[in-house]
Amino acid sequence: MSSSALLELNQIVKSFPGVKALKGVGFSVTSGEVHGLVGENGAGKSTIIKILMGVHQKDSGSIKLEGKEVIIENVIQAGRLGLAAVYQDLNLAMDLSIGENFFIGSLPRKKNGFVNWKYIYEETEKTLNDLNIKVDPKKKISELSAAMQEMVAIAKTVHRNAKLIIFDEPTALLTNEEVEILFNIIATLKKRGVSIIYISHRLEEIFRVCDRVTIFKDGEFVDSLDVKETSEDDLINKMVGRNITEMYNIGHQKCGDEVLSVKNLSRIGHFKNISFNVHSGEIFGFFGLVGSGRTEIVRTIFGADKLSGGKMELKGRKYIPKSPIEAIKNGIGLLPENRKEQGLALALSVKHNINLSSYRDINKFSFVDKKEENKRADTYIDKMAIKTPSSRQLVINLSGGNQQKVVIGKWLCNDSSIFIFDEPTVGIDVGAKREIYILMEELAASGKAVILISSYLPEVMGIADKIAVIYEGNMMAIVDKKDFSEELILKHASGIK
Amino acid sequence: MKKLINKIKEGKLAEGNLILILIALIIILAIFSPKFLTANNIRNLVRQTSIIGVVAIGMTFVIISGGIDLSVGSILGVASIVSSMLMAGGMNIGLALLITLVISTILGVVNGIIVFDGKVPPFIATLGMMTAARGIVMLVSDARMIAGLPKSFTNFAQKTIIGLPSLFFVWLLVIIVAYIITTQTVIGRNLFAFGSNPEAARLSGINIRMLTYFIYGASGFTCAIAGILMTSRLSNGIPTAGSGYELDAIAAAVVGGASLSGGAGTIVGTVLGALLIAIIRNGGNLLGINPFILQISVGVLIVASVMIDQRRKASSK
Amino acid sequence: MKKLINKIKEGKLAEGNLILILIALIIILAIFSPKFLTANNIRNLVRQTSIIGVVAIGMTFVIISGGIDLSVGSILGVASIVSSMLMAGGMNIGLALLITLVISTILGVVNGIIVFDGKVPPFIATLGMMTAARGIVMLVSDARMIAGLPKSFTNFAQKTIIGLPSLFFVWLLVIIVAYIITTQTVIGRNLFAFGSNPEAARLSGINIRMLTYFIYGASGFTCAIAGILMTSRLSNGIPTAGSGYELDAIAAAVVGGASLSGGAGTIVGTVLGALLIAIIRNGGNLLGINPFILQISVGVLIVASVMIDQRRKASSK
Amino acid sequence: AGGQQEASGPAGEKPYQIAVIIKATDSDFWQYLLVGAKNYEFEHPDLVKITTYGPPSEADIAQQVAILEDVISTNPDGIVMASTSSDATVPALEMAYDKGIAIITVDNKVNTDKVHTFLATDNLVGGAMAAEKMVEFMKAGGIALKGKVGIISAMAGVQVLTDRDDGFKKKLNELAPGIEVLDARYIDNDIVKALSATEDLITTYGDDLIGIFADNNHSADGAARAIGEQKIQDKVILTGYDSDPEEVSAIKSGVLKAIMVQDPYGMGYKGVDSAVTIIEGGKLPAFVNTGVVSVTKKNVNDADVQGVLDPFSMKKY
Ligand SMILES: Nc1ncnc2c1ncn2[C@@H]1O[C@H](COP(=O)(O)OP(=O)(O)OP(=O)(O)O)[C@@H](O)[C@H]1O
Ligand SMILES: Nc1ncnc2c1ncn2[C@@H]1O[C@H](COP(=O)(O)OP(=O)(O)OP(=O)(O)O)[C@@H](O)[C@H]1O
Ligand SMILES: [Mg+2]
Ligand SMILES: [Mg+2]
Repeated sequence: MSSSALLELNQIVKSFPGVKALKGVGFSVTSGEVHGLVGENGAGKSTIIKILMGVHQKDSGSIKLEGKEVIIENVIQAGRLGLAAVYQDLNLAMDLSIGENFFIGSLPRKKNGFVNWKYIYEETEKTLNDLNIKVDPKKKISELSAAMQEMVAIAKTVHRNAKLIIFDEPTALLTNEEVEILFNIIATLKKRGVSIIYISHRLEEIFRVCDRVTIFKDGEFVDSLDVKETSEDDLINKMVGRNITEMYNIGHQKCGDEVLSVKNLSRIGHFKNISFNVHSGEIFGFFGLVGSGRTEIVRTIFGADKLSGGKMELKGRKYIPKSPIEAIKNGIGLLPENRKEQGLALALSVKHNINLSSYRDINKFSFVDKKEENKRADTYIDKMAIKTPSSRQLVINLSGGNQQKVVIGKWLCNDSSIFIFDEPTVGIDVGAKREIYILMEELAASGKAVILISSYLPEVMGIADKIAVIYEGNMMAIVDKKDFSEELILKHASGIK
Repeated sequence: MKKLINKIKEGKLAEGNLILILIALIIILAIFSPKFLTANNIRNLVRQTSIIGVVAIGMTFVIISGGIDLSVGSILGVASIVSSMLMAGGMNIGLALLITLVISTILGVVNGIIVFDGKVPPFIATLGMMTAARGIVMLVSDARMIAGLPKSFTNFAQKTIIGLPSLFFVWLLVIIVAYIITTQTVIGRNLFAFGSNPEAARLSGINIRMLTYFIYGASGFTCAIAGILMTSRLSNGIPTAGSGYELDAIAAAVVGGASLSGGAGTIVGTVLGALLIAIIRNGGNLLGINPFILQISVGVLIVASVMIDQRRKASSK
Repeated sequence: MKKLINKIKEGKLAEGNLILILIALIIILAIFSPKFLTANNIRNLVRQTSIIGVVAIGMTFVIISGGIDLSVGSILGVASIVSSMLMAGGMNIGLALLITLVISTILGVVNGIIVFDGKVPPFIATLGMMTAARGIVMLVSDARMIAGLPKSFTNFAQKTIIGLPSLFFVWLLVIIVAYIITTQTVIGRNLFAFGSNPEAARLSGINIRMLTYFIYGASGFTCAIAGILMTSRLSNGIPTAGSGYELDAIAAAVVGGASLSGGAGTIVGTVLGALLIAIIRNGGNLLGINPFILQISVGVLIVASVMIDQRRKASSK
Repeated sequence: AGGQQEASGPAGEKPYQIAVIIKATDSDFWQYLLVGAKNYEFEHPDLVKITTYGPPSEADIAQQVAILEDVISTNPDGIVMASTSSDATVPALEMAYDKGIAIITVDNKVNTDKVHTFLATDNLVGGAMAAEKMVEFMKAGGIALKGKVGIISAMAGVQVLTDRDDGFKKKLNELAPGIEVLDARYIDNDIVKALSATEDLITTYGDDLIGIFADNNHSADGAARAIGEQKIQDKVILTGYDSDPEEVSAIKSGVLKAIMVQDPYGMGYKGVDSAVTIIEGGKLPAFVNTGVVSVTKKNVNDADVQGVLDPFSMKKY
């Protein structure tokens, strides 16, 4: 290891009941380096970060910081050692303002001992401005979109002036614009000599920002490489153990009958006059910037929110869902964008969650058909390659990506004819992403319709047949596959016709 | 049996610690009071626990769903007064009890409507019901006991079947039905999902409106059963019947492992919780402890049991 | 003032709806009862609300933190008995009150220790304290009133200052201090952070152990103040003082917008909530409504106020 | 009833084991009864051994029944019981009687013949006496027998209180048909609530209000304070029930005109004495009236009422 290593991790082992998450891994980070960390879902990336931050305690192994061995017992201590992290699971206090979240745990005081609100908001505003994030620091976190919350969490961590900052999948919820902002932030930090550990499933990002990259697989160390000496395919191979050549190859034949027609759909304050048609066998994409209203549109179609105007037809029949129950009865399934708040019952088992929307089908006189329940759970654990010791494991104990797979499993399990996927690949590793794309293709090929919302442009462009571009609640255009170009879509997405 | 013991040892059975605590308590009491383990005292014990035990079962549904029901005592009072007034008025017993069950269940469903459709926090909704229902009871009964109930009805609670009090069998029936509902049925699954994450439950197509009505209705229903049992046991309709039961019932469920933030709780745990509290009181009475010291001990022991339970759970992790 | 009205109109002020509901209620009562808006009745009203109002302030701290404190009534009883026994025993008033404040605060802190270090859910921890503390009060007082308090002490609660009862000013002082704590101090803000996301609070290095002690200690402290006020007002130490106050105090806070799941709640809201409940009761009495019908109305009105509040909040979004 | 197999019956050896079960541990009245019983024990240490029991509140009838059952399990030689319900305890008491335990009921009649003797005062008569005293004082004070009289009642739905109120109303109607008796105001046995309710009565009815009857000590304490604070004791005649230090001082200051005092001490003392008589094979009449004394400013200092007013002054142990 190089002598200028800021951080050295050696032979770290960590077990959870039923899972050996880390089987003796290690890598080193030098000062001012951006160090990538990649691996499949459940490989142990978040776990090592949490050990580093004192959230979990390692079973064995050593951590050296600036050459000195340290034992990190809690988060406060990690902070004192100059470590900071943006976690995969956002850790913001939802009822508090952005400013308060910035200073949470160390609120500045005035001379008289009272909280110095002026300082808090001025300082927060300054930091946000510096980082090019445009939001009022007095706003409550719960009023922000998921992406903005992520940006706030990033800004908050940067503001801490740490020696080493860890980003655990920071871009999962971001669109291009914010991703660019983030990369600028990282560049600035690097110039200041701050070291960074960067975890992502978007490999091209690793090549853009990282100097070196470490690969984990199944809790084991695979390799540490200079990014200049490797390639995307090489990384994938090392992560997954096989080559994935074509990420987005669409094999299905599109276009059957029209299944969903939406005319002038409006919801006051969120979107207006949205019209489009979806056909069976089609993958219909939505793209737009953060807060453009895509989520709101599909939630309304799903009956989760009330519409204030417009018409919808399902296979030619009039359709005005009053609740998700009706939508589901009509064969519509919605994978929500926020798995923790809307998708999962975290305290319950994987089995229970996978079957959550299917119990109406798998019962005899309303007694749960346990055989079928188990069968379905096992089927989708298998199909989605969910990494879990058993179907009885609580979802809260799964890695982020595996949690996402559970939600997808739930909707596959509940056989629908129109699948709406809102940011389905958030936090999902490359291998599994490919599986999900194949799965969507299979769905489309079997005559179902798929609506895909994604903030990740390559993804929508890669697999959608059409892309509807939304800007501030307005439909800017519906672009056909043949006309797809990054430039055009981004232009529409920023409000230019 | 061996499997059960192993499960307890490995800390796998959620209720394991509670069973151990209960056993420890029973051994201690048996040593200090020779009367404790007599058939007669055991009969007393289960009889005394049955009524609050029934209420606690309904409460467990509500708590698993993430709610709370403060109105159980008042609805129990409604059941006591309604059933006794009808029977004292000469109505056929079966019909009177049926009407009582229906009325109490409706009151429970009203709680559900206020919570779901009115978006009122369960604490306030059921606090309102607690106040209002007690007012109704007092109004219709003129705040007086109702006497003159048919002997065949009042005898019921005195009966024993194969040596155990009839009340116990009613409780057992309620336990079994509730156990089946929570572990074997779709409603049970949905209940846990709803308690764990209401929004996810809604977006998964669970009919959370009906579920909420069912949950609070079930609590009203168990209150009716408890109210009827109490009326039979006390041979009178009692307008104050059930006052303060909300805390006892919640305590039984929470001691039994239910979480007031929803998503967690078991019927067996609640039964054990109810027994634990009852045994502490019964033991104290048998030992002839000064009532105030007994009161202090009850408080301390409930806290201690839960604390030990938490410790063991944490250490088995 | 204009700014305030605008804020209410735009639904920006969290307590805006409650203020409107209160004003509506006051207008209705003023129309139906000419006595309602008399100086004398207003004096009565604030005096009647002050004691429970003080308890509700401490409760608000606990509720914002995501906890609950069922022991407030019993700790109030402790304060009443301790202060009166010390004073009746001839101790200097100031010293007696100081000791009372310290003891009650310690009991509150014990709640905090049980909750934090014992990992016992607040409901159970404070239920245990409620039972045990009341037992202690009964034991030391022999369940009897304590008389023979110094006149200078008992006179205090009778006094009026610029036409308003002295009790009101104590309440006001508690309100102001609590308002400053919750809005201006680090500990107050940490309270919200903790209630909103305990994990985030812990990870940000907030000393949540000390915070928990502080929260429950503060509730114990306000109970002591309330207990002392009540003792002065009644000229006696009352062993049963405060029974049932927990529900009233929680109701005031929740009607005032505090959420039992933590993170939300305001001191002003709680004050308005306490006033709302008191006004409903006082108004009902003035109108000479049948007490049972009044009881029913109180239940219905509390629920209705919260329901209207929720509606308006939802529609203003 | 079951339990015969191990029902060996009481031992009958000296000292006799005697259980005293009161209705509630939270009031002076029942503590006075215990003083009587314990004094007896103190005077006859080789003859009896007393153990005392009681639920925390009078509303909790089922809890009292449970205590009784537990007590019977311990096979005492005698039971002295103030049963809250007239019917609920019948089966248990009959069983105890059949086992050969001496059964002495006090204060409230139990509907069975299997009781050795019954010591009580008639609450209807006590209520009536309060009405007589009120009219006497009105006449003496030159108040016309026209207007309104309020009742402050400690709790709704408690039989003895209902009897007192009924006795009062009936007698007052007879003596002064021109007076309208208002609906009772219930105060949950909380002095502060009694105070508020009285203030509201005074505000509402102003000069029309000429009298108030408070049906226990806590309600009288609160009412006396409200009347005393407004110095209207000569316009609003207050009569009360039971005795505690605050009532006595109100009598002395003339705010409270008369209190109806029973002899709980006597019930306790004579109750135990009766049990001993029965155990030793003696015979007793089925009913013994322990009487009510009316205490006013005139006789409050008399030596012979001191023991009734404050039995604690006679505490020997
Ligand atoms: N608290 C826990 N209890 C039990 N198992 C856990 C716990 N936390 C993590 N695990 C398990 O440890 C393994 C590693 O999880 P980790 O979160 O580190 O994965 P990851 O590499 O971050 O994956 P992802 O890319 O999906 O976020 C997984 O199998 C996970 O199920
Ligand atoms: N920064 C923000 N501050 C406040 N409200 C916001 C913000 N961003 C979004 N919203 C709310 O969300 C609505 C649309 O967001 P929605 O989540 O539906 O859009 P989206 O296109 O799916 O964006 P995202 O990628 O964030 O999910 C907006 O109309 C607004 O009400
Ligand atoms: Mg992870
Ligand atoms: Mg979205």
